[in-house]
Amino acid sequence: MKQAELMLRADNVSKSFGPEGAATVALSGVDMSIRAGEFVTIVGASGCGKSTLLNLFAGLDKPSSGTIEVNGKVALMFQEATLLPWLTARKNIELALNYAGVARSDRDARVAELLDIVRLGDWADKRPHELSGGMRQRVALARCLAQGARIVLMDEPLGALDAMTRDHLHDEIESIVKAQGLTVVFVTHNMREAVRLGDRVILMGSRPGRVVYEQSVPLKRPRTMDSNDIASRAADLTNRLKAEQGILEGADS
Amino acid sequence: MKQAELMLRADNVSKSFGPEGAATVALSGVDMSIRAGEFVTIVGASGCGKSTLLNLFAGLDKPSSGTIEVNGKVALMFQEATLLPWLTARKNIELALNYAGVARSDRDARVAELLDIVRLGDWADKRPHELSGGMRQRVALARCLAQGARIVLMDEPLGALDAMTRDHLHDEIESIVKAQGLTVVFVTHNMREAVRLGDRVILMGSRPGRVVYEQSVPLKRPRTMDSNDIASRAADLTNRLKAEQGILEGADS
Amino acid sequence: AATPEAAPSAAPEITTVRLGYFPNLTHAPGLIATQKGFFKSELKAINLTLTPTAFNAGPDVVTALFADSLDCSYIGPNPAINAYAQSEGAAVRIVSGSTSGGAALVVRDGVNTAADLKGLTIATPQLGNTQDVAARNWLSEQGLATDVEGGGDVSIKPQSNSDGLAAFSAGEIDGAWVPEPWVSSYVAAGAHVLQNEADLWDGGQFVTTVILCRTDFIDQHPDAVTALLKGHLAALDLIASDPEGSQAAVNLALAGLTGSSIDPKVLASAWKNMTFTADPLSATLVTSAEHAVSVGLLEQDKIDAAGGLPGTLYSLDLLNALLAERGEAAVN
Amino acid sequence: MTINNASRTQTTFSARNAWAWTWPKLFAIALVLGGWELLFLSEWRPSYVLPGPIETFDALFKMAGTERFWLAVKTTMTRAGTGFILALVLGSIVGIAVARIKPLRLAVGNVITGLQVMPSIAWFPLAILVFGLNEQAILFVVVLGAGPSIANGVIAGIDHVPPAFTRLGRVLGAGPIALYRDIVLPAALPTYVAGLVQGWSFAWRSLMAGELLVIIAETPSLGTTLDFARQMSKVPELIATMIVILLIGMLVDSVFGTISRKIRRDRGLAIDD
Amino acid sequence: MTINNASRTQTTFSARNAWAWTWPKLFAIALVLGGWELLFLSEWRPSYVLPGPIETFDALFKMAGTERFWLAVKTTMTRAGTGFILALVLGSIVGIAVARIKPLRLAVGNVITGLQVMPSIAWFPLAILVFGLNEQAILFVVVLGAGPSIANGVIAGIDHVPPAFTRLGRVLGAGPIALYRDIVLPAALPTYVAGLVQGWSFAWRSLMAGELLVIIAETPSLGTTLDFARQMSKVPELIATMIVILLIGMLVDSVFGTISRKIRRDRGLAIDD
Ligand SMILES: Nc1ncnc2c1ncn2[C@@H]1O[C@H](COP(=O)(O)OP(=O)(O)OP(=O)(O)O)[C@@H](O)[C@H]1O
Ligand SMILES: Nc1ncnc2c1ncn2[C@@H]1O[C@H](COP(=O)(O)OP(=O)(O)OP(=O)(O)O)[C@@H](O)[C@H]1O
Ligand SMILES: [Mg+2]
Ligand SMILES: [Mg+2]
Repeated sequence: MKQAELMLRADNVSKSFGPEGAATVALSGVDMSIRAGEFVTIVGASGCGKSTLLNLFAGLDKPSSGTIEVNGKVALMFQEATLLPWLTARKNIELALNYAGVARSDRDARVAELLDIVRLGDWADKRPHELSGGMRQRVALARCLAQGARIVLMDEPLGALDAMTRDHLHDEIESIVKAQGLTVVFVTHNMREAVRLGDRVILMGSRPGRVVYEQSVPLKRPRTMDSNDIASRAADLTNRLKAEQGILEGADS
Repeated sequence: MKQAELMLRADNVSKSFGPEGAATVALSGVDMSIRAGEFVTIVGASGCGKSTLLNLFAGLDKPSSGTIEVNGKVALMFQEATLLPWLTARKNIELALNYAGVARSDRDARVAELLDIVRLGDWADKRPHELSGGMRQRVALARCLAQGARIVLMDEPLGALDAMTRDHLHDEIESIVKAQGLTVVFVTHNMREAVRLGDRVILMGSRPGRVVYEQSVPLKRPRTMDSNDIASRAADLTNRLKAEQGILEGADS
Repeated sequence: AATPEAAPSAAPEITTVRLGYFPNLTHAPGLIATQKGFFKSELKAINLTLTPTAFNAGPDVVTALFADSLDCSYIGPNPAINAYAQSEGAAVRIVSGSTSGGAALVVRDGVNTAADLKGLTIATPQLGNTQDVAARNWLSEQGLATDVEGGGDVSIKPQSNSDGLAAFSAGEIDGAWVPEPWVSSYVAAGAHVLQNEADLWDGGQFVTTVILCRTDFIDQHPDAVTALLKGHLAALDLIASDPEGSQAAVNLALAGLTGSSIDPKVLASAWKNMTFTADPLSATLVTSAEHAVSVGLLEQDKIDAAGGLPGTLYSLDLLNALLAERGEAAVN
Repeated sequence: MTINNASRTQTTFSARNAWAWTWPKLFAIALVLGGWELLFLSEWRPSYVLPGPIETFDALFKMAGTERFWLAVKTTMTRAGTGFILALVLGSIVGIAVARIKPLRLAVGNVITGLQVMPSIAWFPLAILVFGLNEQAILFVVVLGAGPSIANGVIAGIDHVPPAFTRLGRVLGAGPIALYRDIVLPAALPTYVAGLVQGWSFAWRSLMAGELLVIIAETPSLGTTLDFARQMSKVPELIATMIVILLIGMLVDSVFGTISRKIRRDRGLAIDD
Repeated sequence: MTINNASRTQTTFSARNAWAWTWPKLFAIALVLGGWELLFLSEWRPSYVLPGPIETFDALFKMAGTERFWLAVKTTMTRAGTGFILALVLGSIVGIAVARIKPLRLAVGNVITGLQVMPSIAWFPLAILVFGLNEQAILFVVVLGAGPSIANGVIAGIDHVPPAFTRLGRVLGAGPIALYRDIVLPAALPTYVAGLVQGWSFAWRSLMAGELLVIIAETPSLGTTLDFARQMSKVPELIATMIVILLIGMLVDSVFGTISRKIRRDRGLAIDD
């Protein structure tokens, strides 16, 4: 296979927060290259810098050192569903369509389609505070897909959903990604989900946040969550995470 | 075993939101009895009314019809980690200790202990916006435990955590619950987690929200997440959820 | 550095004369002439209209005159002197007198001599205004020291007349040096007159209102000023011939401007204490200004820079021409 | 502890609610009037400085019976409305510009409050110089009174927009204008609306002073009515005018209050009560 | 699109920052003074109504050279400070009470704005009647001017506290006092502090009027200085006093601004810039 275009690159990226002396080092020397059409999933302990990395890719923050390269329009789905509270679910999505340059006449149909994908067709006219936590997350997911970006960054997008809805959305996301040739970075704590979706899984370690392990997932699609292949790879990843954290713990508390 | 005291009871509880005609029915005819020392986990599709039910138990909302009985002080951990942004992690927890009547001199030690349990000993003096999503969730968990209530309601308390931290917290929660004889209602989307922790698992169905299935989990503790017993029970629950939702889907969209 | 571009040849075309006055009793001739249309008919004869503007405060009138937003105005002598001094004698001229008298020191029961005032508090309408200066001067003549900050043997607390009356009824002040109709109002509230200001002046007259015009305007449109003066004289005539009718006209004008009118009894009593005359009583104005300088409320160097007093403050030729026409004595 | 079905009682809504809404007001009014009448009857001060409620309401009704009064209300309300809207537009534009453009904020941020504390009368000479003796001069004073307050309200509102929203806007690819139009300003709206009440108050109080700048015979106004009632020591008329001003203020407040409540309800900010 | 390591430049912090902070101000001042001087030189208005900057600053420096001026500043600032603190305390208490107690809100909620729009001069007779001619009367006017504004600020702040926080408070078992002390008021703090600037402005402007109410022996004040300059048509002195008022207003604003920035930084509300 011919090497596809490079869409995202982090080159020796470090990021720290706070004043020079007492800084929190969130990322240290992170190298990462993601090519067009790749579906990369990132797993790692809580607080290891996953969200920080996505923020850097999305241009919301600047690295303290190193270089970030981004090659195209980026959509980011935040870890905490950030819906505009004064807009209904429909309007929240419409806003993204508007900015994406979708013609006014096409927006209604597109909103309906997206809401159907996340199974919220009946909830279009509710405001965020009238939705459950998981529903809000799904609206945010729909909005993220509405952005029409070639690069999609998702920060635990299905964390608040039940297994059934998750499964459904795995399929939907997979087919959309394939149909539109999207490049995806997908953060999750669910190892099976990481293997289920990813062409490649990146395991990050913490303190400081860095890449500790990478694995391609050459499994054929469609995949199913409870396949043995996925289970065994997920178990392997879990063990690596445990090993990584175990070391830390010994040194730590 | 002699029947323990009744701590929480919902008797034919219904709850709807919005104006009479166009109301959203979140709960309909829910009956539930939870006895002292019981660890009940609730699973169910997104939007089926789990959070609404916990709000009713916590007295934050009133049922539209039916009766809620609560027999003791209640602690609730919200689905979205609600930390006070102007207080550090330590102070957020201290506030709960303060309200729980813990003497000022004991608070420091207790905060340190709780932060250790959630593995945030080094982050005590950070403010919420300096913490990662999972870290915030853990602070909220520590605060919930700080309340010193006999009844603890937890709404997806570990949803944003990696497997490793989850495992650790399962153990911690289990031992605290046992040591203090707490009554727990624990909402989760992770079926294994539900079986791992629960003395009883309640499956809720949606539209309208109601109890569709209950299962006692007579497995001996300590249990481990990847034991076969738990896996099979979890699979069973997943199937039941799917069946329940499948019916809906057929009728629905 | 006053730079009046006084070139009569370059007189701008005007269609209206902008006249200012206050809804005050002391501006009665202006109120009557406006109310009765005297100005209007005189101006109409030279194809001009009248734009009357009522004001609430002297400084605004001065600013408006300076800013070319107003041509002439009825005004108290103090703002007139200020305008003259601040513009170094350039901007304004007094073209006629209007009102004289009508101010007194009223005090509460038990105060019967000047000496009784020692240690007491009196009000004046405003720091540095005619009555304020008169009060300070009179007190110092009586051997009672005052200062601008309200200290001294007698504490002077300038405040609006209505607040003063309220303060008097609340027992907070012991008297006031005020113009009409306030003298009458204080008397109605139980005060008595300790010193009528008229008694302090030769002939019992001292200026309380004049007509002040822009210098440019007088130079460029003497006919318009003459028309205004004719209307003014007509109002003075009416006041002389029909006091009741003029009082009614004043009250009507006040009601039109302010929505309130003065109790006719108070008005009649106040009327008795005032004289309406075209004589600007320039000597009393100069004396009053000297008093103001001596109590530190006016700067001598400013007056000197303006050319002294009366200096060029008065421009009475037009008035005197009219008076001569009517066979009356000239004023200066 | 037993929580029962409580919202069942919502059926008898209208009658009970109306009463719950009314009695506190009636009670407050009765309290004030009663205290006032007692004070009056005690003859603490002579009646010409402190008239009783009866005399005052008599003056009020007499005043309200005149065409002149309604003309005054109309003039003043028109001026207040015009001035406020002008101040709203200008203040909002300046506020947004200052909040958004950092050098501008450093340059004139503090000046806004500097202008806000300037008493209205200080502007009179400038108003006359620039506009002459007319309505514009009055509006100028009103705008200078209320504009800075509104600008400060906008700045405060924008400053406190949760960064999550602006970050969201950037991620969605909103341009600078869209970001403000669709996200920052709506997010700042509650603070903004709360600030408008302050802006209105400034506008109104500046107007009360500004109306004294030029008194136009055929156009009575509340500012002059108030001032002349005071100047002529007509205490019943003074208090009557104060009551009118109070009522108008309350009316305007309830308009803003309604807007604010609607906003809060839409955003789920007012869950209970 | 390449984003490079940008915060490296933070080392040359102090010098560059100071300049970035200074130039907009200098620029703005230069612009205003330049424009003013040009207007002056154009002889649009005679110099006795619109003096040039040189003459004005001359008057300002002459004024600032007198002991009397500093006494006036001190008196006025003391009164403003005292009045503001009083208004702060009373306004906050009333605001909290009204926000919390529903019948009270229904009874007097709108009255607060009604009082807020009342011009200061309307209170003079009452102030004299109740307090006499002394400092208290002035403070009364100031408190009545600023108190309602602060109360409204408190109410708006409390109204917009996210319900998540109050629900949290209830779940944590906070009593009504603790709920307000620990949760509602801190959450309302940013809006509250923003409202304080408005309150201060009201206090100051009421004071400028109130200082004309009572002239107290041996105590010159800025209010009387301003009014006197106006009465005497001393335009340079008038503008000089306005500049002093402007500067004091800016100073106070920067104090509030610092507090507000600290709050925002603590809460992560000002992430970038
Ligand atoms: N304040 C509200 N106003 C209107 N509808 C509401 C409100 N709160 C909840 N609902 C509705 O009630 C239903 C149940 O919501 P709830 O938050 O209890 O679901 P949940 O089971 O917790 O879901 P999730 O797993 O997604 O958190 C949803 O349909 C939701 O839209
Ligand atoms: N604005 C900030 N100020 C200070 N520290 C921060 C800030 N944002 C993140 N951090 C720190 O950076 C580290 C990484 O945070 P990040 O949110 O990227 O973690 P994460 O991998 O997304 O964790 P989680 O799985 O819990 O969401 C954490 O230690 C956090 O405390
Ligand atoms: Mg994260
Ligand atoms: Mg929920």
